[in-house]
Amino acid sequence: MKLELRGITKRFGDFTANDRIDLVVEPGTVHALLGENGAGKSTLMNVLFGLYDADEGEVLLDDEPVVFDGPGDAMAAGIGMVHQHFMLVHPFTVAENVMLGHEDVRGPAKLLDVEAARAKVREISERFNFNVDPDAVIEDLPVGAQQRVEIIKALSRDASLLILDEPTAVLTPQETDELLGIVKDLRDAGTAVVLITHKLREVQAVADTITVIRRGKVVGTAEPTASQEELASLMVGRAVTMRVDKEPAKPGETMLEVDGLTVVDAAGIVQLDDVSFEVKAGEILAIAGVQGNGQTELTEALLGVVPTDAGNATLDGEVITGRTIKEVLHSGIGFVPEDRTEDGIVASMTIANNLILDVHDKAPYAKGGALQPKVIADEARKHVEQFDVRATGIDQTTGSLSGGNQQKVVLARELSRPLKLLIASNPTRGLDVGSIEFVHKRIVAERDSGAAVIIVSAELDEVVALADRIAVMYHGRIVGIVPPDTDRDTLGLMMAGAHDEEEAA
Amino acid sequence: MSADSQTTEDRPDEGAPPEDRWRRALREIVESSSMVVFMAIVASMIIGGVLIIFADEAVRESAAYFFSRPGDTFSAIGDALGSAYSSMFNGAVLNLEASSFAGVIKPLTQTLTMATPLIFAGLGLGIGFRAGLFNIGAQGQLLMGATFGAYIGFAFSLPAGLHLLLAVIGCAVGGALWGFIPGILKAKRGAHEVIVTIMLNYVALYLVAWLLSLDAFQREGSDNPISPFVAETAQYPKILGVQFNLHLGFLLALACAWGAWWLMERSTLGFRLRAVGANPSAARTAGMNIGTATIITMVIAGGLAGLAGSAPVLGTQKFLTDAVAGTLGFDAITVALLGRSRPLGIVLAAILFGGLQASGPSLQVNAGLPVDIVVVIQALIVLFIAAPPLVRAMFRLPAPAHEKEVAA
Amino acid sequence: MTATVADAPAAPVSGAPIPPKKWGAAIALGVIALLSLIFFGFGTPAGSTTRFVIARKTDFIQLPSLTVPSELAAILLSLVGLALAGWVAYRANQRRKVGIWLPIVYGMAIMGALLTWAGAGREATSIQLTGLLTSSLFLAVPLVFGALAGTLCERSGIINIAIEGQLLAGAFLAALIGSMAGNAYAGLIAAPVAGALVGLLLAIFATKYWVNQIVVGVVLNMLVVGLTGFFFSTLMSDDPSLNQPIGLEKLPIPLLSKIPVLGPVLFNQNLLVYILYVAVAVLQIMLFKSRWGLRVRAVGEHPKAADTVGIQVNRTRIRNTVLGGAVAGLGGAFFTVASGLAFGKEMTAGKGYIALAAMILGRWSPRGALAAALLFGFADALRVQLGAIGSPIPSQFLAMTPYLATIFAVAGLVGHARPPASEGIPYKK
Amino acid sequence: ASAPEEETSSSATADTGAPAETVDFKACMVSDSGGFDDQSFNQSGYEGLTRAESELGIEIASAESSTEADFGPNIEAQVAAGCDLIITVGFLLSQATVDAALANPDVHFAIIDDLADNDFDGEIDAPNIKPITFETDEASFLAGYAASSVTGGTISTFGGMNIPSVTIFMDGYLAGANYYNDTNSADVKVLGWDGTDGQFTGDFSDQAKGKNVTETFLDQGADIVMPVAGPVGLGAAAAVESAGDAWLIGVDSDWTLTTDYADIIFTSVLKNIGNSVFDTISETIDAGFSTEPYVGTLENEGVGVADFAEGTVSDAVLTELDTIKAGIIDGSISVDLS
Ligand SMILES: Nc1ncnc2c1ncn2[C@@H]1O[C@H](COP(=O)(O)OP(=O)(O)OP(=O)(O)O)[C@@H](O)[C@H]1O
Ligand SMILES: Nc1ncnc2c1ncn2[C@@H]1O[C@H](COP(=O)(O)OP(=O)(O)OP(=O)(O)O)[C@@H](O)[C@H]1O
Ligand SMILES: [Mg+2]
Ligand SMILES: [Mg+2]
Repeated sequence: MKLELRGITKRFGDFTANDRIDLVVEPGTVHALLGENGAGKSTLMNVLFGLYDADEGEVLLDDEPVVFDGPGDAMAAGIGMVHQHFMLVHPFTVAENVMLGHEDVRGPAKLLDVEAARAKVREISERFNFNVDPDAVIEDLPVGAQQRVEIIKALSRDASLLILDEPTAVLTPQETDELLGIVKDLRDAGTAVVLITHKLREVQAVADTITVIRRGKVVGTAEPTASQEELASLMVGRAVTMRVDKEPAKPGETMLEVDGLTVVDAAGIVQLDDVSFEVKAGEILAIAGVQGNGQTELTEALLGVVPTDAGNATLDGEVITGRTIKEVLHSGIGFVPEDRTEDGIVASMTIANNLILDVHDKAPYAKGGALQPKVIADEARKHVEQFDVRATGIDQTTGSLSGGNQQKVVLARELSRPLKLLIASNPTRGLDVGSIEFVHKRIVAERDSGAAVIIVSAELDEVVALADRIAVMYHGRIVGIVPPDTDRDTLGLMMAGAHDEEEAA
Repeated sequence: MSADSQTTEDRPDEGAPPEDRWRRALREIVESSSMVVFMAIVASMIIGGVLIIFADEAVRESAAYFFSRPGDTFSAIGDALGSAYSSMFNGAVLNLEASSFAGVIKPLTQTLTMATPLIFAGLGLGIGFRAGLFNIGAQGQLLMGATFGAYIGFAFSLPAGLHLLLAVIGCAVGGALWGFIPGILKAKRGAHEVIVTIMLNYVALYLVAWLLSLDAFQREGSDNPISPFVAETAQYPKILGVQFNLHLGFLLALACAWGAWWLMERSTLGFRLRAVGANPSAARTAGMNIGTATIITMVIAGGLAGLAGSAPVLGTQKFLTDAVAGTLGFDAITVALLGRSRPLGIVLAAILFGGLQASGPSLQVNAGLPVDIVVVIQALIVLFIAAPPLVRAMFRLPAPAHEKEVAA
Repeated sequence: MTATVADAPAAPVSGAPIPPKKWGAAIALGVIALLSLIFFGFGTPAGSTTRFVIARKTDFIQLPSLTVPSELAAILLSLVGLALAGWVAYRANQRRKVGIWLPIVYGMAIMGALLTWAGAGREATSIQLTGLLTSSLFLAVPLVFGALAGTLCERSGIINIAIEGQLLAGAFLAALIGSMAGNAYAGLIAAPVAGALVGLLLAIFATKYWVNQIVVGVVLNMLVVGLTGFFFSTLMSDDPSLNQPIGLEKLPIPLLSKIPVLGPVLFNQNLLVYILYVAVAVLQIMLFKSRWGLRVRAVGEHPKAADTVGIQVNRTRIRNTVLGGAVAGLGGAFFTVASGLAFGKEMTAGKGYIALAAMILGRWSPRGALAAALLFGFADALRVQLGAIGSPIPSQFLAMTPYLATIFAVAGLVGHARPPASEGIPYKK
Repeated sequence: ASAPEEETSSSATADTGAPAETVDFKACMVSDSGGFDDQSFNQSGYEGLTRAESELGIEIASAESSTEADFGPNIEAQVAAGCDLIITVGFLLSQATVDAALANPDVHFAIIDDLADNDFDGEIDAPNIKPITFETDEASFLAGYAASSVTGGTISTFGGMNIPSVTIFMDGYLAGANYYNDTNSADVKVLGWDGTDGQFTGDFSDQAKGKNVTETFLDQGADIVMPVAGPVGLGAAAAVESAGDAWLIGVDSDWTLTTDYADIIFTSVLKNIGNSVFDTISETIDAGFSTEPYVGTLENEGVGVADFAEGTVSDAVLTELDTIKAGIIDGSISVDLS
């Protein structure tokens, strides 16, 4: 199916998110849409999908103008979409989510044919090596698995135009490769694909055409042969370094010492099994592993979000396990959570307020139980500028920022107080290349100022680029700690559970 | 969706000549929320008018011979509506028929008096809503507050000032205690606050009924379930002289409104409560204790509802019965939501409700309307005020640039 | 018990995703059983007896009544309660849950102890078991319909505080139409129409004008109270033939109604009660097993997700709210035609709010709503039974029974209940 | 319908046929929160008021109170509207009535079911209030006695709330049954009231609960029930009717006339509020206002029992009842619970 967008304009209040955008997607091609955070990519796709009404402009399918009253119309016309913010019903199972909207039913009461839905999920899941249990409930799944469910949902409908809005943000490298393979297969079968991603490697791998959007306008197109540096500078409007420049670490005293930490969950499953390691001041320990192998529990146990069943952790000689979250934070830990909308920001509060969420009762933001609005505003302006948060002002609600800018708010908050230890889960998820460059610089600077840093990342590139040492987790245990120059195959093997080089680095 | 398209229609095109100043001023007036409130009252007057006409006997009688003398019907309709609306105004705002100045402004003071308990309770509920708690229990909290305050007021004899202070504190403590129960049950046991607070309303009612069956709570020489009078030393002084019912409680309510504003907007505690209300898991990750916030919120909300109980027992009625709460606790829910859980909004909404309530006697006695019609008209006014988009659509007013949603 | 508490891990932050061993239920059950032992067991005068009457005098099979030695029975029943609390503690230590049978058996034991104590030494009166159960069901009927209505609306994301108004409107129209037609069944058909109209208003204001749903609900309640009150004191009092006490007759189901105890309770009822059984069963299945139910729940949880798969969010919400209103309206018929009563002002007496609580207690499911309503009905029936035979508890405290029982149920047994995630939030594009 | 003559006076004319010439007098009434449809004292009082309107040709106005906060404002509004006599209903309005009376010495007040003596010094607290009260237990004593004479052994009663204006009915009823047991060495049981506490539905509106309570009494073997709970009593009536072999005792007014349940009404305990209101108004017009308290008793027929259902009470008992009534009137029989 051929898609054409003509002069699409979409405004939110006074803000123009899409400004007269023209776009043509030919059948049997992959069209990559690039742009920095908040450029208007998702908005454009939501207009196309019938979720938003365009203020101006028209959509043509196979050269016929169409008007979608809602996504139902778009789907009926053969458009499928993987949404950046998961459109999954949390208390439902995977199968229920996948069948929602086009359920197989039996009998006059239209009772659900759950077996058929399960079979469909299993079939797609097996075809693409997704390893998704059709009966798992969404809210129990890690975000990576949720992402796979979203993709299964879109694929289960045989669309002739498929929109993928950052489908790989939380996938493992292997899964990403599988998905890109699928995209190619679909393209070869004649499907038109729109791919939005911040990972230029993926663009180079599959895109046939590339359109770059900046601040709501189309600023140019690029050939798939263009280098990552070229694409990046087109997107961001300046030159971007794609590598992390950092001095070798100068590790100091041991800052964090974890000894035999064990976490058993309510169902009696051991999530963290006798984990011991240490991080020195001035070094970055990256934790690698396939998602769901205890990384989340490790960071949450250190913060005190989940109770520990055995073992302890000391920060700079002080025991931090068994303390309240507040005490842990105030002992000098910065925490960037894995799920930013759930745990990182309060969407309905302003940027300024989100920037003081965990320090709101500390000087200089508060004095004797009273907030200091002027200080808060001044600091907020400073942070917004420093971290390049794209917003109309510090009083904008955080929920109306684009996802990347929300992440910058979280980082700005956590990195702007003196830290002994920074724990960051997927700190650059969903960020554009320019922002990633910036965040990586900040993390390295944090290390160089003498803090210990723990990075949990699903992104092997990021792990290798940032880490001074890499700890690999598998089934709740640390299977090995290796130097950053360990080759990827070895890392891959360790992540798959092969024991190796115990305590090497 | 209709609001969407109106927004765009209304937007001055880029490059179009700047809007002329008068038109802009006019547009701002038309878009303003006070215009919407005004039109909402007009709309409910119109619909309520239909009912008034239906309820009016003279109209029905004259309608029976409408075709032989239609003029009668129209004049009867005019009379009915005229007397209803003027009664309403005379009862709630200014009594233009009164001979003295005091008589003229009396309705206004009555409106403020009636608004007093609603301000207190509405503030408490508003704080709860913003902290993510749906407290239906203002009724019970109010009753317990009234009970504690009244008991201190009639059972002790203390110097003026101190006695009032203690009685007022007693009201707050009684309500706070009744708020603490659902707070702690939610924090420790996950018990849904809506259920617990609804149930505690009934428990409070029967508890007070039982207390009032005891000699300690009854007037000497009587078996009626009425408490003795609260001592003069514990009564709110009248602030505009004895001919008006308006008492110090009103000023205290305004002070609480300012306090609630400060708490929620300017204090670290309020910040925590708001964060917990808006996203508990993010708040927890930022080191806030959800359980503690829940308990604190319910205690504050209960305390304010308890203070609402001081308005009748220390201000207007001056003794305790088990019906002292009337429907205040439920009205306060609407007041809080209508005021968008913000103190200023709550004060204004409470005054609107106070006015509606104050107009009731006049509507019944002077306009001869049955009390049920009064209730219906009041409900319509609230409904229209709560629905600005509907009112705009009815009167073809443009939507403002930023449509604010009505949400807690 | 204290020793086991001590080795429990540090108290988790409230709402922690991974809670440790839970002792709350065991402690609560233990304390209650202990109180029961002290008050009912040792508080019963020695040598007295309690008479339990199992069959009503109208029942087909007349089971003999049962007379037990009060003190012994109350002590034994309390000990059963204590033993069950111990079992819960044992299971909690293993982080295991107990089956649903436990609270039921426990409740029966403690209730038995209470009844034995209350009925001790009263020759003129007896504990009427069948009567108690019949009353429970009777008092639960409007609550079940109200809670079903609430469930239907809230599952689609609309908070229905207007249940009270829907019940009242249903009661009113049932009486009016039933009286005009001279046929109670006509009233039964009219009732849902009234409720649906109230539901429609709620739906329109909530979805089209984005008015806060709780405000609309409360205001609709006021509106219905005002309107029905107005027509009651004008229309109906001018012409009493418009408000007659006419009733649905009982339709005993052959054979089933002859089963001892349960037969007369469950199967000698009027049509409305049979509709209730069907409604609970059908809605339970439809809500959780059908396409319609899946879509409704999706709309209530995550309307945008539902929208992205082509489900019409606001249309679904309006439809469900109207349907919910109709169900509550039908329940309103209970107050008039189904009980053989004429309409009276505000005769629903706050049942709509209790139904709301039953909906939450029942965790937004039809089956749960039924159970919660029956619990409430039973507690209410219990207080009536105790009031009738006379008891040393002041009547005001007896009157608290249903409400306290509900608080114990949510705090002790049910714990955290999660509403549909998007309820109360208007869906705007 | 034809148009009335142009000159008809604007005030509503009586349609009872009574040739009431218009009197320049305005009588007003404020209800308590039960409202004028309460099937109880507000309603009876209001009937007296409307009867005065049609028979005496006076002007009337009324105001229902939704909550206690309305009491004062309602009275004040009636004062402002120029009412000559304001009648308030129920002890809850006592203080508001006294306050208004003191503030408006030239307006006349009457209060039903209260002595207007809030300081309990035995004096009316304002010089312009007439208290109207009823010795209802005298009448319910007779009802209790008569019920005991026809029952199979158990009679019952319940109230809306445990408050004196309700329990006075139950006291007399219980005392009457006790008196029957004493004089006839019988053993009639009274369920629902023991002189201090008993069965209460908790409100005055939930008819279904009234039905349920009554069914519970019937299960316990009671065959007569006296509900003292306003409209809730209609629920009791429905239960009695469907049981078929039981009787109901109405309260306040004659329930064979005011309800649809004439067939099952054993008798009614009458409390003639309507008459007392009418009499107070007409006396005030004819002879001027007096603060002389009105106390309705068996003697002045302010209270009484309606006719018993045919074929229930034996002639012998009817004779005994006459004797008892005389005894109560002359003080030789006490209706107090001993
Ligand atoms: N519903 C909305 N209301 C107001 N502003 C919005 C809304 N949706 C998006 N925006 C704003 O529009 C701009 C474009 O957002 P959009 O989500 O399209 O960006 P994006 O290109 O997808 O960015 P990212 O790479 O972060 O996903 C952002 O500045 C965002 O804040
Ligand atoms: N109605 C709304 N009001 C306010 N904010 C909204 C609204 N709808 C969406 N948003 C916010 O606007 C942003 C844009 O939404 P969208 O789904 O397009 O994400 P995005 O901008 O693509 O995110 P990312 O930056 O991660 O790519 C999101 O952060 C979303 O939370
Ligand atoms: Mg996006
Ligand atoms: Mg006196």
